[in-house]
Amino acid sequence: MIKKVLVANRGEIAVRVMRSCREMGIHSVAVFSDADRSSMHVRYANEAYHIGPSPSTESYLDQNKIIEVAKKTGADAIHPGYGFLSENATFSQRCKDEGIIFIGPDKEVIATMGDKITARETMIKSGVPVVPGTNTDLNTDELALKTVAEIGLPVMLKASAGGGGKGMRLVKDEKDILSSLRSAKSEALASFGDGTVYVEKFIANPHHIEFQILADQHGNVIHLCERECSVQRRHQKVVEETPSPLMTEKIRQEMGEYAVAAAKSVNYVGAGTIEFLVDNDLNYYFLEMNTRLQVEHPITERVIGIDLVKEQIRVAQGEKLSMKQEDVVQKGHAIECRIYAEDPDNNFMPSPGVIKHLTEPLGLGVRQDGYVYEGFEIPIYYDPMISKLIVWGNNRDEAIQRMRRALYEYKITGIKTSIKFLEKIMETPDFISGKYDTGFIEKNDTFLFEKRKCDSDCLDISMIVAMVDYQKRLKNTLNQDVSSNGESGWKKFGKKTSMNRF
Amino acid sequence: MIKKVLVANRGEIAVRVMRSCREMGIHSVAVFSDADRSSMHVRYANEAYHIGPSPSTESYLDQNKIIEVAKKTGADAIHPGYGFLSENATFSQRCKDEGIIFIGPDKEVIATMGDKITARETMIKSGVPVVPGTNTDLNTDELALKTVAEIGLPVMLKASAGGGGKGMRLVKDEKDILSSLRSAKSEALASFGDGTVYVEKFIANPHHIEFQILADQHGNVIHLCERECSVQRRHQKVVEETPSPLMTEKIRQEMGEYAVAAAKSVNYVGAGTIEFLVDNDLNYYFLEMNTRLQVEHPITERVIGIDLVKEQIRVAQGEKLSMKQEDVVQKGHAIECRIYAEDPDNNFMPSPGVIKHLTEPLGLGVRQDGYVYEGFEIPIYYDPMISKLIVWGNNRDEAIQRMRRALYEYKITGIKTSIKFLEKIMETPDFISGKYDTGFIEKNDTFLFEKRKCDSDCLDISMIVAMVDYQKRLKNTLNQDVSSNGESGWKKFGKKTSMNRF
Amino acid sequence: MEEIWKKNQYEPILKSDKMQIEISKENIESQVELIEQDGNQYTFSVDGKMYDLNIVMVENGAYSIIHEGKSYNLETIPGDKPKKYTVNTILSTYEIELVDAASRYSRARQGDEDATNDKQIIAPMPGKIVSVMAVPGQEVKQGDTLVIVSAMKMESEYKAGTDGIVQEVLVKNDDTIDGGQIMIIIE
Amino acid sequence: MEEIWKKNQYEPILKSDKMQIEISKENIESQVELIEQDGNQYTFSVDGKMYDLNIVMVENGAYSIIHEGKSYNLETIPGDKPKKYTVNTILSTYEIELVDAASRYSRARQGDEDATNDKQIIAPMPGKIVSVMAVPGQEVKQGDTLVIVSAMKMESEYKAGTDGIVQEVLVKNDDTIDGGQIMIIIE
Repeated sequence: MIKKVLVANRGEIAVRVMRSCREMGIHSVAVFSDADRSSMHVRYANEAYHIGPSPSTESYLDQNKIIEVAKKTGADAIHPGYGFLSENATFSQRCKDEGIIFIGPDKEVIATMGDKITARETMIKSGVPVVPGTNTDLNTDELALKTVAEIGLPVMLKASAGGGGKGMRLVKDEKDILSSLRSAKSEALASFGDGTVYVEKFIANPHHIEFQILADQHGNVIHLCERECSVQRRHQKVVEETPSPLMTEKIRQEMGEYAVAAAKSVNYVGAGTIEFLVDNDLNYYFLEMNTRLQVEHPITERVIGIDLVKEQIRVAQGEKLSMKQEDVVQKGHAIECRIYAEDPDNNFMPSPGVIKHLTEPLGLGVRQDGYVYEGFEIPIYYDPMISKLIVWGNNRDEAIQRMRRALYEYKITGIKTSIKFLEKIMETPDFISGKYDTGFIEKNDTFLFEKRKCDSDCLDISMIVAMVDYQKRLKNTLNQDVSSNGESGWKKFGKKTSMNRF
Repeated sequence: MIKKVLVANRGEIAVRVMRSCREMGIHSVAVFSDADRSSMHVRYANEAYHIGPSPSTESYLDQNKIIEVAKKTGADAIHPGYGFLSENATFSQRCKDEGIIFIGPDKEVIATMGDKITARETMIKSGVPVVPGTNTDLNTDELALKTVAEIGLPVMLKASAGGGGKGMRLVKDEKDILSSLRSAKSEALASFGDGTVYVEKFIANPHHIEFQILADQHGNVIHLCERECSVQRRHQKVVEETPSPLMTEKIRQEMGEYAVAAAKSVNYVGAGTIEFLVDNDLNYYFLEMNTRLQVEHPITERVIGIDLVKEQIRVAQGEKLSMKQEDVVQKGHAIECRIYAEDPDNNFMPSPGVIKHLTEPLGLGVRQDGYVYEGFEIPIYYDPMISKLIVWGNNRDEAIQRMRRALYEYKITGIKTSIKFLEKIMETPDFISGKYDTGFIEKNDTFLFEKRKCDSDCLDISMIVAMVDYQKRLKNTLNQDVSSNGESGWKKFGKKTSMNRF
Repeated sequence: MEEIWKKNQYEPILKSDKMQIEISKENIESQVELIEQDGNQYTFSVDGKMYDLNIVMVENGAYSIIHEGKSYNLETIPGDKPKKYTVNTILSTYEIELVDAASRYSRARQGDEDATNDKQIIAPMPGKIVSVMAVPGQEVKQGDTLVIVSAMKMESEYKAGTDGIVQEVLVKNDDTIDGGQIMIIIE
Repeated sequence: MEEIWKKNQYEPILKSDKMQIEISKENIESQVELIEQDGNQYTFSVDGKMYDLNIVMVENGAYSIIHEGKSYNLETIPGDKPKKYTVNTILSTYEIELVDAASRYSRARQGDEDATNDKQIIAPMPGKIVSVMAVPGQEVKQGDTLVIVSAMKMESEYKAGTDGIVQEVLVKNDDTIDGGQIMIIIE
């Protein structure tokens, strides 16, 4: 039985993992960098250890330091969250060697799924549809030209070891094939030390739909239905929902079976995600497998009624899955919005800084997974995601209305955030009708980035309030009350404003 | 179609109603007393009108003022919440006369259910079991002695117009019958202007179990299963859960059918609750009907998957129920804890004051319905409930673990609250095993009120931190930075603490 | 890179800082001494027992403390007098007083006051006066109800703590009062 | 009982208060004048249009305003200079400046600075310097990348806004910088 878990991560996912640990009576150990001493995961954990400077390469990615803390504290297991070391085959093996349970799959599985050509081959062997293309390195010009001719333009050249868009080239025109191949290879070599490049059919504006799977150490594998993740900017998911508005029960069952087959083909253990590209005719192709928890896992938790972190921990300690495939029923509809510290009006430029004031949405059907608080400074070193807002409704319409209500209540001052942009998405006709694909933001950019304005009363009132605030601050500064009881004025206004004496 | 709703209430229930209005695209109108200008419901509403001084008799209970605001703003409907005017037959009729929809039942229904003898008679006619007793006024000593002899001691004498424990007397001994009768009658006359007193069998430490019902204007009535409300202090519910740990599927179906029959017997329309007393042998007796939304309605919403306020509004505008009885399925387990501004160590004395610091529980399976914020002063005029914390789990064990986790995260400083007392309830063996009745708090008082202490390290650290804080405040006072940019120091510490320059 | 997170964020407090600290109702009185400070990293002695602590104020009045790897969260709420604190720990709440010469003196005086406490009727919380039953000069007996206060739907009766003569009545009907306010003084 | 909620909670601001107020990027410049104040109840004139408003600061920087029954919520965030504000309304965010003689003068000066803006490379947000490609005295052309800054997993290139000679380089590799900080000056 796992009694103590080291969470090798930070931010909202570290807190989210620790919440489930606490509910299971498992002690949690936080690790933190210089920039994160005041971070919520440090405050939330039972124990907390400093592991190095702010850059993640010197802290959250430092395997030695993390293993050292795990051994010192006697942690039975390490939960890697997502990002950082979560898909690092070496780290998985390292934990095993040290006698610590890695809450995630084995080295071999991560390695297989991490190499795109190997993953494609494995899927093809198990009969899972993949994007038309080849699994061989395009190592000669002749082979490249011949292969592209067979598949038909447009195609995507992809580095086998690739990721983050590097070593990828879209080719629309025959004359560009060889030059694109050469630049893809050199970029792949520079980025990953491996110049292997293969080719796939290019699918324009596909849907991005993924299936959550769960597998135990006893060969049981189930899927927990799909998540629709097509609202993306710069290949970064912004809004996710389940069920997918595109999905039919028949296709769900088919794709779900393929997702299970994919997991079985690599003897997968734990929680994982099979990502598919889907075109408007509901043709679907395996894209990749993520061998970890996804950012958007809460929407699955909500419609299925499961705690995926608890399932990960139970599987890791050898228990059998608590659900069978026939128990998996989606109830209602869930949507997640990712709240980023960024400026949507300025090309989504990150906006780190101090949270001055925070009002979080509450009430029926609203879940929030975040980690910031008033006075917290969002560090410049890590992902700009502040929190995830998840709503549930009896149906898709209610979920959208509830998300609009929750976003209306959500107020963060001190930094720029994506909240108003997300509100616009919830009002976009293509989103409301459910007819959207990965081209959504581009297609609707006029509507999405249109500046909204107050009416003239609201504008006038804004000016008036600025003037009132200025006068009040001026007066406060003049009359600054240096009281000896040390209350030093903070939140004192609260007392002043709401205390009516009579 | 209802387009604008006046919410004739304050606090968490006003905000909760407005949330559903917002999701339905309905404008909300707040009314507020002197003490509530800064209250969240005023901030949340689309419109807000002052209706009088702080005492509720001069504001939230002032029918004329509320009707006046409704007419001035063109509100189609009034939602009364719970308490205040929610069970006021005159107000229901007044709204009708003014052409405003009262979101609740008609005058006749409220009147019937408000008089205990009439309610008992109505239930008996419909075949709903009631506590053994009589429906007649004990207007002579002979009748009283004879009736009590038939029922058998102990008995409870009750004022027909009663409420809030007034005009009630428990009689255990034959010699006390007549003196108790006389004092009950005089108290009833003084309190309600009606000295009618009847007698019921006294059930010691029963379970308090209630059924939520929903009825439309077309004769459709369904029940949404039970809520177990036996954790009470001074007849005030503290913790509620659904399903009841006591319940069997057979009894649930029986009681549910009686609840529906009870509602049908008065041609009920809207959301209502049938309360039962249940003994340990699962004998159940009609206690009373609440013709309004209950404080604890969210646990039903969670396991059934419904928004009861939306249903109330839909029913009020003539729509049919969205669910049939066969669609009603409980999924998982929900628990609600009521967070009060009170001191459990001092006989639950109310503890109004300014909220200095607030950390609210978030994450998977947690819902919070509150209305306070940092700097808000809880007024002395109204109910001391700050918020309701509702959790859901796949099963009862998980729900209890999640509630413990959520209470751990919940931090309110500046006032005393019931949070730590609720944590103790969640750890009480009788609660964990589900074997409890309305005698729970009394039976477990040693465990519940036992003072917990930090270990010696924790104590020493508390002293050290007090000293560090004192020194810091002293220094801040000396160096008070009267900066001209008007930031005046608030939340500046946030900047200072988390900004590491290097 | 050095361990910046330990770096100084406040000015160091004096090395000679040393205080008598008491926890009311727990009969605990300890000598707390700051031995060393390097930024957020403190060494304290409490009655001779040494503590190495990393202490950061993360929100106003909310402290995160790491002690031998354990993560503690405490909240400090300044009392109505300087050097008095309420400290919330995860399990309990403590009333803490920092004692020096000045507060020793004031505590001694307060000790006198405590002795006369049953001669004063003090409101334990804010509320509204429903009814005052005492007038100055009136003779009262211990247990006589002298004032009724209403707060949050509850009415509480306040009784004379001793036999005596009502000296002062400081409230009247419908007054709104603060917690801690003296309502009636008996001689 | 009188309407206490309107009662004074702050000292009245002077009756003669009158300011020129501008909203940047919106070409709006208005004359705002306080006509009357009674506690939270204000009468203002904005370019002659009268507003009766009930204004309460409910949390620091968060205002609740009732105007003709409508409930507005605004948040005011003081800018880096006094008299500059960012105001969040429900639909949009406005940059507001209170203009008096002093700020007119400083705005005039800043106008001059604006003209030289393409001679400075300023960091729009906090970050870390990844690479500096310029040295003092170097000749650069408009569009040349001079510095690369990393923040939150994203790298941004900053280019020369004009042809010229690098006069000053104020950052070096691995420096942590603030938003608004000048990195390079071109002459």
